[in-house]
Amino acid sequence: MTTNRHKSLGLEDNQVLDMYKTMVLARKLDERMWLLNRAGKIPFVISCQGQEGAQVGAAFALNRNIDYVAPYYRDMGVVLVFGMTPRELMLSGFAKAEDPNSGGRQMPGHFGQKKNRILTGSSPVTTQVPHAVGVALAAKMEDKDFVSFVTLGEGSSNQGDFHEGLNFAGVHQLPVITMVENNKYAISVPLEKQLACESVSERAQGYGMPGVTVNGNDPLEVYEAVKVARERATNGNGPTLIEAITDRLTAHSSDDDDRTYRELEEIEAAKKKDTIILFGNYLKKCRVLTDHLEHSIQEEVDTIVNDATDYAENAPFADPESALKHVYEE
Amino acid sequence: MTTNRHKSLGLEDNQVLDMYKTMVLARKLDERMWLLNRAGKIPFVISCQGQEGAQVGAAFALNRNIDYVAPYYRDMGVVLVFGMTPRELMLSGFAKAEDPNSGGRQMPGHFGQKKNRILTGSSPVTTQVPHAVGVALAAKMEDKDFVSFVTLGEGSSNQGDFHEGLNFAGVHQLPVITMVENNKYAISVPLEKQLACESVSERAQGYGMPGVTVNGNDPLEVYEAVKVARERATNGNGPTLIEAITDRLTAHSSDDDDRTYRELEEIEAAKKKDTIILFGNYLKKCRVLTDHLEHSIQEEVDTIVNDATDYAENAPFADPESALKHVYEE
Amino acid sequence: MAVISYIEAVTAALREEMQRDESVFILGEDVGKKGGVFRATDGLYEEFGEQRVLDTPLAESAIAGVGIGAAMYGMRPVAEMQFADFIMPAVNQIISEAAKIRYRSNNDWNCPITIRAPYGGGINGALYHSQSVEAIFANQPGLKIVMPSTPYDVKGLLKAAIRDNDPVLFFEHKRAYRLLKEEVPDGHYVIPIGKADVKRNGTDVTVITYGLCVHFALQAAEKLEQEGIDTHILDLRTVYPLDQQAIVEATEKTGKVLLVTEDNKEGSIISEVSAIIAEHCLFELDAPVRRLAGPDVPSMPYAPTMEKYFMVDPDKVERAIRDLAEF
Amino acid sequence: MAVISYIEAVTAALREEMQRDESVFILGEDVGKKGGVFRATDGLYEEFGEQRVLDTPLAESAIAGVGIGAAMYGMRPVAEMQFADFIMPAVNQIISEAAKIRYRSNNDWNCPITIRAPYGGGINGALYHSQSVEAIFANQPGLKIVMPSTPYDVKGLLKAAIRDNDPVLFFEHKRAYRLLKEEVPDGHYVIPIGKADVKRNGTDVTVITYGLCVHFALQAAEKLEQEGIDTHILDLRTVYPLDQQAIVEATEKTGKVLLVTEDNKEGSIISEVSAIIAEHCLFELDAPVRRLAGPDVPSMPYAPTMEKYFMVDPDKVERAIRDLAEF
Ligand SMILES: Cc1ncc(C[n+]2csc(CCOP(=O)(O)OP(=O)(O)O)c2C)c(N)n1
Ligand SMILES: Cc1ncc(C[n+]2csc(CCOP(=O)(O)OP(=O)(O)O)c2C)c(N)n1
Ligand SMILES: [Mg+2]
Ligand SMILES: [Mg+2]
Repeated sequence: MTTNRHKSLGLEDNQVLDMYKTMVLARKLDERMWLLNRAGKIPFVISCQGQEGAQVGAAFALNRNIDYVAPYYRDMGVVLVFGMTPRELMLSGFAKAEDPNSGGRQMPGHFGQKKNRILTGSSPVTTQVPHAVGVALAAKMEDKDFVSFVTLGEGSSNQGDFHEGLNFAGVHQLPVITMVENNKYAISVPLEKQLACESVSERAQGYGMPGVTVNGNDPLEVYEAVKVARERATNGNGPTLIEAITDRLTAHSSDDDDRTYRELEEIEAAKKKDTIILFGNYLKKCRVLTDHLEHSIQEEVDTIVNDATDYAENAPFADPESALKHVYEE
Repeated sequence: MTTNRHKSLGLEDNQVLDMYKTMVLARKLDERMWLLNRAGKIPFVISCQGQEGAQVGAAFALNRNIDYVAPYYRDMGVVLVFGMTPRELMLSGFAKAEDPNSGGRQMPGHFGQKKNRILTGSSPVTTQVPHAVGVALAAKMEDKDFVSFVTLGEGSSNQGDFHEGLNFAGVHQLPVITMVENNKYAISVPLEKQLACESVSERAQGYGMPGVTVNGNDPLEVYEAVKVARERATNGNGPTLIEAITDRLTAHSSDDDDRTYRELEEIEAAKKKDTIILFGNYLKKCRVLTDHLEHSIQEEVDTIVNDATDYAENAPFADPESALKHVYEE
Repeated sequence: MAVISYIEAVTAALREEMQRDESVFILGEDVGKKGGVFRATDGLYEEFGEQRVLDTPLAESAIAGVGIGAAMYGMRPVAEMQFADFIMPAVNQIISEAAKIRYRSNNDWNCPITIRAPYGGGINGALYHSQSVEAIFANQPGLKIVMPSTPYDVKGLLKAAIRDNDPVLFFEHKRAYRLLKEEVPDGHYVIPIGKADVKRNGTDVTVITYGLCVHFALQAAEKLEQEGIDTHILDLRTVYPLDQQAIVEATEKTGKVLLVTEDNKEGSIISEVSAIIAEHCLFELDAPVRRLAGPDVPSMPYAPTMEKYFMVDPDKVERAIRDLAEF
Repeated sequence: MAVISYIEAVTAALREEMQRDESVFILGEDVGKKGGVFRATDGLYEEFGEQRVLDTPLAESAIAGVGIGAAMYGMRPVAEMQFADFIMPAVNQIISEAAKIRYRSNNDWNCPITIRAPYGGGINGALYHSQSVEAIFANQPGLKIVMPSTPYDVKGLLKAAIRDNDPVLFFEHKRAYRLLKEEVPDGHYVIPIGKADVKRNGTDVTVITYGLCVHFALQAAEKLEQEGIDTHILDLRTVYPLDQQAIVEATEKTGKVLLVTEDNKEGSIISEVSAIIAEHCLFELDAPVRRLAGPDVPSMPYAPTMEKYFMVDPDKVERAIRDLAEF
């Protein structure tokens, strides 16, 4: 019998159930998008699959009412927690006018929603790191209590902007939490060809901030790390670098075929550690989740995903000429 | 009485004397350039003063016949060891056509001389780091025995190119030695506003390479560190990051007035640790240098500096139209 | 002679040059085991090994900068930017370094690097996988920018770029990769960089363009022929520095010029082409120098409606040529 | 009204906007204690404290990127690039991020950042302290690029830039900093971004230019007046996006146009100006559209002989105007 870890972290049963639901929702939305892509209904998908635990665990440790997030393209789990709806995510998948992220201008995974303090993101990786640092600088200047939270892949931690951004945050002791979702691949490039250090978190020392590596398949471990980091930040003790070790359960994107560079065995092994399965098992062990409840969650989520899909599929595209709008303030 | 440290490093008396002479030569060339600048004869100077020990100590540990260097603008000590002559340095100061660095196209301190394997440098800081890594990559591809050596200031270690270049070198285990000359200022910005880490060398860990911090005022300590790094590199054990703690004894450049941001006491204190004085004392203590010899070195160097100055001052400028040459291969 | 696609021409040029010259090597993201996200380097990792087909860390400034260092040493790196849109982090290395190495060293050093990147839209690439970025670099003496329009040109120009002793940016239209096929000689041939090429002779209207738009123009010209409008088409091939003489000749041929690019209009390659014409051919002109280009919005949106609205296509070119003919 | 220099106008605009609006702050290298390497921020650190006049680490991509993040939050950062030549590491943040934030978010987010940088030559700055870099950015919708020519314009335009809700690149000519002085109102006034300004009315030849070259043109015009040549001078003020109407009007004024920039010729701002003229004013022209610019070499050499050869100056402008007048 397992000790109840979430209680000791100050999490109620309904909260961890909520986390679990959100992870399942992200997974099923993502799976649906692949089906839609293969059916030729949407041109592109880039997945959160395998990283939902890290994303949801981290987001739950933040203050959803005041904190700012700069998610990267896999972070469906983060934006769901921060208030983006399944319909809104599907509208983005279908590139429809009503998509709050970009009005159908950007690919799915390019998140942004001001009312939920989700910074608008682009495709070039790692540019969001200095942005989150800038938001944290504003928090310090205005003496506010919020923090900024930014994510990226481990491959992206080799970009200059990672170095420049974290150094800036370290020098000015800013309330920014950087989480690297290390899924061990940058498209086809394996970890050992990306980095020579043992773990990405070792880089924190060079920026005068604490760095920790956690098991990204365990939402509670990630939750705890982010919670501690957030306290540090709001107490004026500056930034933290967190590395969450995860697995990428799909190809890099719907345009990628990972069979050319990745062993099937490896993927199979990863699926056995699937964060959703592990977290489900944990919740069952502590009697928070039952087979019955699990089943009804699945059904509830399926309905949500169906509704989101139908809504988005039937929504209109933006007018052609609307492409001319919003280059500058009008 | 001091133990004879240079012998234990495998350095003969004539070699350390040679090092000392080169340091004095660099210092006096630099001092002369300031005089010429203040006399309105040359528009710009950027100094090596205070960093000659680190530069000469490091360069002596390299193989001057095969190694490549990518020096930064203060490295007069490095290029002198690698074969650039005082006349050539003065030609650059006067921006004359015969200047081998650039034919008078670049400011002094923008070194480059192919025959001595000194890579051509620019003004934007840190771009030389990936270049040195590229030369080291060529060494590995062609299975050659040389190494590349690149320097930069500690402020420049906050540029993205430092991160991207060192990570690349670490991943591919390339024979490149990076030396940061930490003089504690980036123009007016003091160390604590540049970096949050204790020492720049801590960053090495994040690139999977050894990092060491040495006293840059002691040429022998720097010599040893670079020698060890070079052995590592040629044995196929990859790159090393070395931080040499030095002092900037002048303003940033002839365009800077450091009284606005730097205490006089601090400069006075630094002058007491002047690498040339300290090394001179050491050499006297081990009877390698005598007052008489010191005096004759001064005289010899003065003659060299005078000759270089006269030669360069009387040399012609490039023709105006020659500005059109060498944009592309002709 | 075999019929190969635009992207197969890229691979063929790379293979032949790597076989011919030991100092040629490839570096970039996913170029090795995966053979490139578009498979431009397909099979080269197997043939030449990972030393010469290098999967690099995800860092464009290092890809360019390390390549530049190797090039200064004497290697001939071919660096791949996965998408032209992602060349931005490398701008400092390309403009401050590669472009200026020969000049600043007074011809002592040089930098024979080729930087390849897929550009262009019409493939649901959205804002950051559709851009034309040539205008950012087409004001930097020391650089050469090549943008081929056919498989034949791709092979001959890429081989020339790799052999060139100065830095060359080589932009390949990603939509052309599999769309365009033609007969291409198996053996060695190079096409001179810096020279434009007449892709069609005509007497009524001159179209000056480059890249995929050359095909839009050719398609439009075919249709217009039936209406008795005879179009002259000049393919710039090298967009920087421009082939002034060829531009002047093409203008004089008809006196009516349409300039086409899929890039945004203001500050594009065709702005310079127009300036050259206004400088040298004013009295040969029978009509204003017209420009057909993408609208001045950041880039192509993802939604098909807006993407189509943004993209130049054969119909838009056809209408613009007809307008000029009727002027 | 006091007589102040071009750089004092920069400082005055910064001070007034920082006093007026708490959300305005400055970040850059050496802008704090030292007051900037040119002393453009002189006294502001003392007046507003280090929180609002931030000495940053030596990292331009972070200076721009952190500024962009703060701007998205709602601050009004004024970022300084120590020299325009050193803006290159920030190109990705400026072009991929600042320029596209409003568009890509469909107007949900915006980025009110001002990026200042000293540009231009004639001060023994050599290759990397003399460059004009505007052409690199003058093809990126979403950006505005302002290049003032007088102290009065500096103050009014910099204040407008800081209040603008979109990103503005503000390039100041470093040789003009202490060379140009004039009477400037003490109080608040702004000059609209996007509008060109007639700096001299004339009937014989039109000169369209910007930055320090406006003064070269004014000096040349004075001399030529004695020869009876009457020069019309349009100062672009904003070089991107261009004020088309003003360009057309200035062209129609005389029918003879000389375009001047100290940047390299090919692919420069004046290329687009020429294209606008060739598109809209062909039949108003009495002479080819002439361009006077720096030669197409990477940048200005250090040696005085070569620097002078490269730089546009009043004599070169005078000769070019006379040629056109006599055409
Ligand atoms: C600057 C830049 N270069 C290249 C790309 C193309 N690209 C998109 S994702 C990716 C790999 C990212 O790997 P990682 O950071 O580990 O994130 P992951 O996809 O594994 O979650 C690459 C190379 C890009 N988007 N931006
Ligand atoms: C990319 C870039 N930004 C700014 C500058 C202007 N600049 C020249 S030297 C310098 C300070 C460098 O400090 P550091 O790296 O510590 O070297 P030091 O001069 O102290 O030896 C600055 C900001 C530059 N040359 N390049
Ligand atoms: Mg990854
Ligand atoms: Mg320093």
